[in-house]
Amino acid sequence: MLEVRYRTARTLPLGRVEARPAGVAIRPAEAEARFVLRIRSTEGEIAGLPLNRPINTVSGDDRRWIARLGPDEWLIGVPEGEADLLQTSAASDLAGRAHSLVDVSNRNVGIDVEGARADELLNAGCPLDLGEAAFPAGSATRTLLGKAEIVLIRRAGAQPRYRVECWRSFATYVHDFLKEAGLGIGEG
Amino acid sequence: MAQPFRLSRGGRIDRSRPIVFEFNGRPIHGYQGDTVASALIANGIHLVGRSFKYHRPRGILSHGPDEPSALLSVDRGPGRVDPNNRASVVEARAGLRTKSQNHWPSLEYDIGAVNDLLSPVFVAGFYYKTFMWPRKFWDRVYEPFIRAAAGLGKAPTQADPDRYANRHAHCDVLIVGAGPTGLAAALAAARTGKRVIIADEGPEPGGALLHDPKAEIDGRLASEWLAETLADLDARENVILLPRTTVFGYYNHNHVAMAERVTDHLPSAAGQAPRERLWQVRAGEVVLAGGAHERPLVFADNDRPGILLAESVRVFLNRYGVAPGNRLVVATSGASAYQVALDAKSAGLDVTLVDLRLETDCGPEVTRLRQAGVEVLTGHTVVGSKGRTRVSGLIVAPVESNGRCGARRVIACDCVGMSGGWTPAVHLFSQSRGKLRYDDGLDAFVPGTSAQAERSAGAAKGTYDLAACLNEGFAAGAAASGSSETHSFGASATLTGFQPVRVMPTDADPKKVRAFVDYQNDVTAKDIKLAVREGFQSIEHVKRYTTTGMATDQGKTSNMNALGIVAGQLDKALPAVGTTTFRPPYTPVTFGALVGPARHALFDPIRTTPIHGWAESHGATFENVALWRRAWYFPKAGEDLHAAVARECKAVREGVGIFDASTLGKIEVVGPDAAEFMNRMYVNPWAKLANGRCRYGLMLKEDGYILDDGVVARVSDECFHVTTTTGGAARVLGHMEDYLQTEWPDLQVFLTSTTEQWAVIALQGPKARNVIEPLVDGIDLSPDAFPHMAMRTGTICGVPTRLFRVSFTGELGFEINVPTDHALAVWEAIYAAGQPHGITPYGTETMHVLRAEKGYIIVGQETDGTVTPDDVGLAGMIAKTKVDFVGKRSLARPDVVATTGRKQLIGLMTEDPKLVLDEGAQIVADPNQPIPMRMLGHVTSSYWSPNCDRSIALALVADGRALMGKTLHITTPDGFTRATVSEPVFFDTKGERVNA
Amino acid sequence: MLLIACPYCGNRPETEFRCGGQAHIARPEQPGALDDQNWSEYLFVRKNPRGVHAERWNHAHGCGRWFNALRDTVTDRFIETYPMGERPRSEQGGATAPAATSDIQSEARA
Amino acid sequence: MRRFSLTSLLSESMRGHTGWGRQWRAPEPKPRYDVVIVGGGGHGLATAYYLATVHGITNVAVLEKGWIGGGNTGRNTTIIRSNYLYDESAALYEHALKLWEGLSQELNYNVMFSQRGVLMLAHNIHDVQSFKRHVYANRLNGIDNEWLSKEECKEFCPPIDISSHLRYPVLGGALQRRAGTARHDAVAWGYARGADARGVDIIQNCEVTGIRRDASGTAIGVETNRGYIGAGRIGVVAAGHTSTVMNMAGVSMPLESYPLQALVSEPVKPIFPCVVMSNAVHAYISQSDKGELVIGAGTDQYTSYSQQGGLHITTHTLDAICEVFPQFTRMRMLRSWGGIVDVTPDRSPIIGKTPVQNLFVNCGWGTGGFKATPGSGHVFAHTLATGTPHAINAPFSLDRFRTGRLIDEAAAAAVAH
Repeated sequence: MLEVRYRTARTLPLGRVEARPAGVAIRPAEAEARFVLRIRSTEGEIAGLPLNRPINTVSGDDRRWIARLGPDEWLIGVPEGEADLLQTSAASDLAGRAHSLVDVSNRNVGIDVEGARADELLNAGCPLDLGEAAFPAGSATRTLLGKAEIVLIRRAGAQPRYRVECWRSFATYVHDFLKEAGLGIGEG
Repeated sequence: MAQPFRLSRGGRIDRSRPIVFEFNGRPIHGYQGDTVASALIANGIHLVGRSFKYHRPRGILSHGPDEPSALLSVDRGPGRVDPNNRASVVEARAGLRTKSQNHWPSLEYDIGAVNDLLSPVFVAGFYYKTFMWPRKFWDRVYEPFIRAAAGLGKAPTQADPDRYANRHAHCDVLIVGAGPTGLAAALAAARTGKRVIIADEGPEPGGALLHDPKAEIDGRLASEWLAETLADLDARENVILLPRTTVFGYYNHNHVAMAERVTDHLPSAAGQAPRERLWQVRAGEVVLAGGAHERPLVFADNDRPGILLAESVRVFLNRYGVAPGNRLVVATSGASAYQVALDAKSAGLDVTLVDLRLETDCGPEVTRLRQAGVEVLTGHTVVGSKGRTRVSGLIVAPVESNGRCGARRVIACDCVGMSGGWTPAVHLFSQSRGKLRYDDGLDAFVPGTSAQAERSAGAAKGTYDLAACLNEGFAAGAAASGSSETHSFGASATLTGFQPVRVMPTDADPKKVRAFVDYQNDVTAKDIKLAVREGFQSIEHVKRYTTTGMATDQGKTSNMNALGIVAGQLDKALPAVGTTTFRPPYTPVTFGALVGPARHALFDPIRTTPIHGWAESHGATFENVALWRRAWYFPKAGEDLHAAVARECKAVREGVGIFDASTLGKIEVVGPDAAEFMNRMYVNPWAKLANGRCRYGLMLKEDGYILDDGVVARVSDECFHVTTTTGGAARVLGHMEDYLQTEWPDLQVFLTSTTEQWAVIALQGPKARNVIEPLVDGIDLSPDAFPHMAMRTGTICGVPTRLFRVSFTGELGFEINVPTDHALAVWEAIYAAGQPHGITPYGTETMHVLRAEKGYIIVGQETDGTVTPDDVGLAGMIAKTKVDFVGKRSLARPDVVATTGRKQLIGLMTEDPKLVLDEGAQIVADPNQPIPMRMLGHVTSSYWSPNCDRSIALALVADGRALMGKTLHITTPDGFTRATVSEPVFFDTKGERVNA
Repeated sequence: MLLIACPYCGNRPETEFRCGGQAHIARPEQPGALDDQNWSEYLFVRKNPRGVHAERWNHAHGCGRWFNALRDTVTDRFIETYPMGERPRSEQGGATAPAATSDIQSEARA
Repeated sequence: MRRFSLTSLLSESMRGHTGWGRQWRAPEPKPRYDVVIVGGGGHGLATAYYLATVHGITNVAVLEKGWIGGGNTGRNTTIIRSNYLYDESAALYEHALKLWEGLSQELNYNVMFSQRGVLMLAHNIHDVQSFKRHVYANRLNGIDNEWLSKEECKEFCPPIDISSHLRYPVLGGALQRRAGTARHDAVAWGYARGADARGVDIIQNCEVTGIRRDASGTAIGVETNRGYIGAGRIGVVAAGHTSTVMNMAGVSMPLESYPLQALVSEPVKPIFPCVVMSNAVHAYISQSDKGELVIGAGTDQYTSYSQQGGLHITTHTLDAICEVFPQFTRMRMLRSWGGIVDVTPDRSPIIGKTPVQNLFVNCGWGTGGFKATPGSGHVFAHTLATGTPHAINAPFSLDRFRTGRLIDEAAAAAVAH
């Protein structure tokens, strides 16, 4: 019973209302579980998610994903209900190897940004080259949006789809920034 | 509706779309496609401003961004008024209200023009030589007078309702300028499929082609070629063509800044679209094709309205379909102005051409013009002009073979087009730190050695022939995009070549001649010569002494003339005098564009905790702490800060208070070497700290001064839950990572920020245990099982918690760490459960008072980056047995081990218990000593203590611990007050309550 | 804004990075053994050269890694970047980096 | 030296100003001088001037590799104030401020010292504490500095937005009324003219390429692109290039050189009556006599001698300016530029002896050297003339980094907790 109460009581800071400036959907993501994994070797996998993919890429799918943010750092996202499972499988998958797996489900807030001009919108504050060659679907990196740090993940799709992850206390700023950026690119 | 100077046909204006705007309250009729300047000229208006110093009547000199004189205030509606707009650049649109500047009472009759009579006194640098006596008069009389006279337009005073946008962009090839050169470059680069951005400051791409309707390219009219080229580029996905976009800054590593004007030209503010957009482009390669600027001729009274640059006359005729006058004299020292005369002639103007060059030095252009029926006077100089608010005649004279001037002749006219040759726009090249090279043949500085991945082409490097520009542009575009494609353009020939001229030869008394070099700053050739005479010989000195080239046009038309005059005066070659290093921006850029969306709430992130909304709805007042907004105090109706804090303080000590400590930084330190790492980073010992126990950690910088502090819990053998100060969170994590990665990569430790994973609810006061007891599962809260400075895991309200038994108040206390998304629910549950116990929410101010009553320091308040552990009485925290930790060596420095003189933390009890000292007040032993006084230290914290029923203060005082019981004197706003030195703990001095 | 080649992430804008000053200043193994002069030189004295400079950078808003770079302080051009613990490949780095050593402690800030 | 006055100006205006001579000569270097000053900025020229006027030492050369006043003297935002916290700094900057107050008359050159007041805005409680600490310390050191409520700030400087909805609302400010601005170029030129008139040789386009030392290690002269010049004593006052010059004598310095940017707006009619500094949001602004808003930006994070920084430094500064003065978004940036500032570990200058006999240094002024120009020159002249520091610059020794007696004004203004 406690488990149920715990799951349902999570209050996300941005709500779930979608904005659509310039045809780009800006949609706060629903509750997810996220973990920071730190380990120095890239062998094997964790709960079926691979560790040995190149730095600045994401593997898995929209529901279960692992983004390699640095040589020994991964950000992992799984559905809320799989949080315990992930921790359990990590314990066995990584047994005997020095590592750190820290639950940051509540630290991070996700915002999905989708639309033909999504890269243009993000480039209002993100200084990276988001072109097809430099940042194709499957890319993921920590970077900046205006004056906030974000993790930017590009997902596969017919039109550009991005996940912006930021820390909870920056979520209002990041969300407002994205909406303002939408107005800034105009209708053209 | 009459536009008496509008030609009956021609130009790129849209005659089907008439518009009306205002100039000085008078309606001005024009067409879509006009600039304010072209519409004014169409209506016969040339007088548009008064000069900066002498208030001389000034007109429109140019058709472009180099315009120095025609600066207008433009009003686009409420809050949308700004000064110093170049009439030649502002696109005319319905509803604009424009005004001339720098005159009183009116443009036509300006009292300030009296300065013109005083011009013999107001020479370059005159203010350095006077206004010094009497001394007081500088601040009260002279300077206010100078200031009132200075400045051009009036600054906006209202907040700006417009929006500004920012865009980072990347491309393989960035092309600056969409004239023939830039477009040819774009064609070449675009075909490779590489990403191309081409930007042009004008509203319409085409550059010089827009006013050259008779030119031909590859066998068709230039206008047709232009349309085809634009259609070609437009059809390509890989090309972004940006009109109205000025490339203004060339920074490191091909970072190029551009300002796009998005809506100013639109008839009405376009909904929510931004006014301007800053583009920050990172380009693989840059092609600079920004063209060239024409030089004015320097002769007496060369500044009368109606005197324009020659090419600008042609632009007004051909592009805008307006005649700058009926009777035109073209004065030149080069060939390009002959085309102006030809076009003017065919537009129906009376034209005379005066050329300084000897007939033998001229090309076929002379014959061509004469064949067209225009009088051409070669070997003639211009010695002056006639007129007042409009030129009425040009005074010319032949130059004899001995260099003297022959008989003067006045050519009646209402318009002059002058050309002293051309200056390539090397601004961006110079900004890129490329090295300029002086080209004698071109009489100009041209791009020399590149410093970044860029190349110049066309007029920007001194190539003026149309076919050559196209070929150079194409080659540059191909090279920049790695293409080997070549193309040889055919185009009609261009008249090029000029004879350099600094000051036109004259027969007048040089002391009386006022020939302007810098129009806007009213700098004459005479001023420049004076500066050189006074020993200012570097061009930078001359610029600064005379202010030439320092006006809003940044000397685009004047720099080469000024440089030439200095070189002539010093009898040196031009490059020996030096040239200016160009700096951004190329043309002025609004602050708004540079700020972009970073205004208001987006200026800096406002970080809030999950309890923020609750605090707001419970009436909290907030304070800014670093980026966070924290609840400061919770006033009830009628309470001020002091009343609320007094109530909150009492409530905590007598019952229970609840405080949002979520902003504390948190770091999860994990790994086999975690304890060893902690040992190296903190002064304290960690190896023996038991799991489930906490320790107050103190961290130093390598210089021995306190960096941060916070409670650390050992979660397990290989895991520490570290807390930091609110403002120190990022700093501490960075500090730890630095040492971990760079000094001790052998340590197996991983750091993860959990500041925002855990919200922290501090529950403090004797009844704290009673409140949470019913809510907690899995933790034995009894004092024996869960002592002070312990940490347990379990659940509270069904939510997993790391429950700390710690206290920053000296009371029994808990810091309840729960996952952030659950914090509000838990907070509300605790608040509800606490009602029977009188639970009281408190803010940061009460937190400060309570900890001060106990003498607990706050890093950043008791410490200021120059304080050691011993200074604040925390030497006992330092592990005695550790050989090393960060900062340890510095604690052995002579100044730190000095036996006297260190400032030490003490308490202060004012003799008047009601008096609360000012934080920051200074402390002396003898208030009657002469100034400068010897200060012993300062008050770091000071409050009214409701629990002590008196004021209390903490202070850092030299050798303070030896002064217990002594009286010191503390500054107050009115003088001094007395206080007694005490131990820095005021309440529960034995520290018993925390163990309750 | 500089463009910096992070050894792990490739070319990235400067705003993602923090500069950590002169590289190859290893923290003494036994700070306590240094006299005041040597300790103050470790803390405070810097080469501050006009020309090629070996310096530390942290890709703070990226992969989080510290690394070294050779940069010309007159032109701001980067000659190369290389991971911590390695030495520059280019010859220009020879003047700024200490000779190779097997001691991991003194290589640390390398 | 032809005296400047209204009378001489008027009489010259009758004859086309043909009677004005050079403000300073362009002499060939002599083989030897009693004192050679390396660096022809404001501090170096002031040193030469006071060597001549106070100490009677006129066999002096000032060597400048470019044109005088072309370094940070001509690139700063000209803020002058003395309301520093620590006794040592307060004494140094107040010494300078007192000299500023009579400088135009002293030099017979209008340096346009304008005591418009410098207002430092407090945006959080920590600022308030810190500024009051300054106000009180200044009072006991005899330096004017007063605390203003936010309403008083608004009254003193009407363009300030004091509304509480700002991201960082203004809570009050510290005002030094005697503080202000001056015309930077005129300071260099005025000292140059004054020194030259007393016999000092100001030698431009003369770059020092080496420092010659005798067998005992004592400095005896400098190598330059115009030949060797012998010197009794050498004073290095080469802001931005101190490390390079000192390296020529084998001395490593606790210095790092950073780009510092500044910018001006287009000129407008008077709108801004004083200097406003806002440390919390990093904004410094005043209006020049020409009408330009003069805005100081921050340093870049890396060392560089390029005199060019990144655009993001400029945009951050303007973000802050437009937050406090939202009406300025439609103003336009006209010029921006960069200087090279030498920064010491405690951000205070080093003025005094070096390990090399007869070699002295005056450096490390960071972002705030202009305000000290007269005082710096005055005490450095004393140091060069007597071989020992003046009481005012004695605490600013190179040695303090060993003894730990740092003078860390920036740390004392500590960051928010």
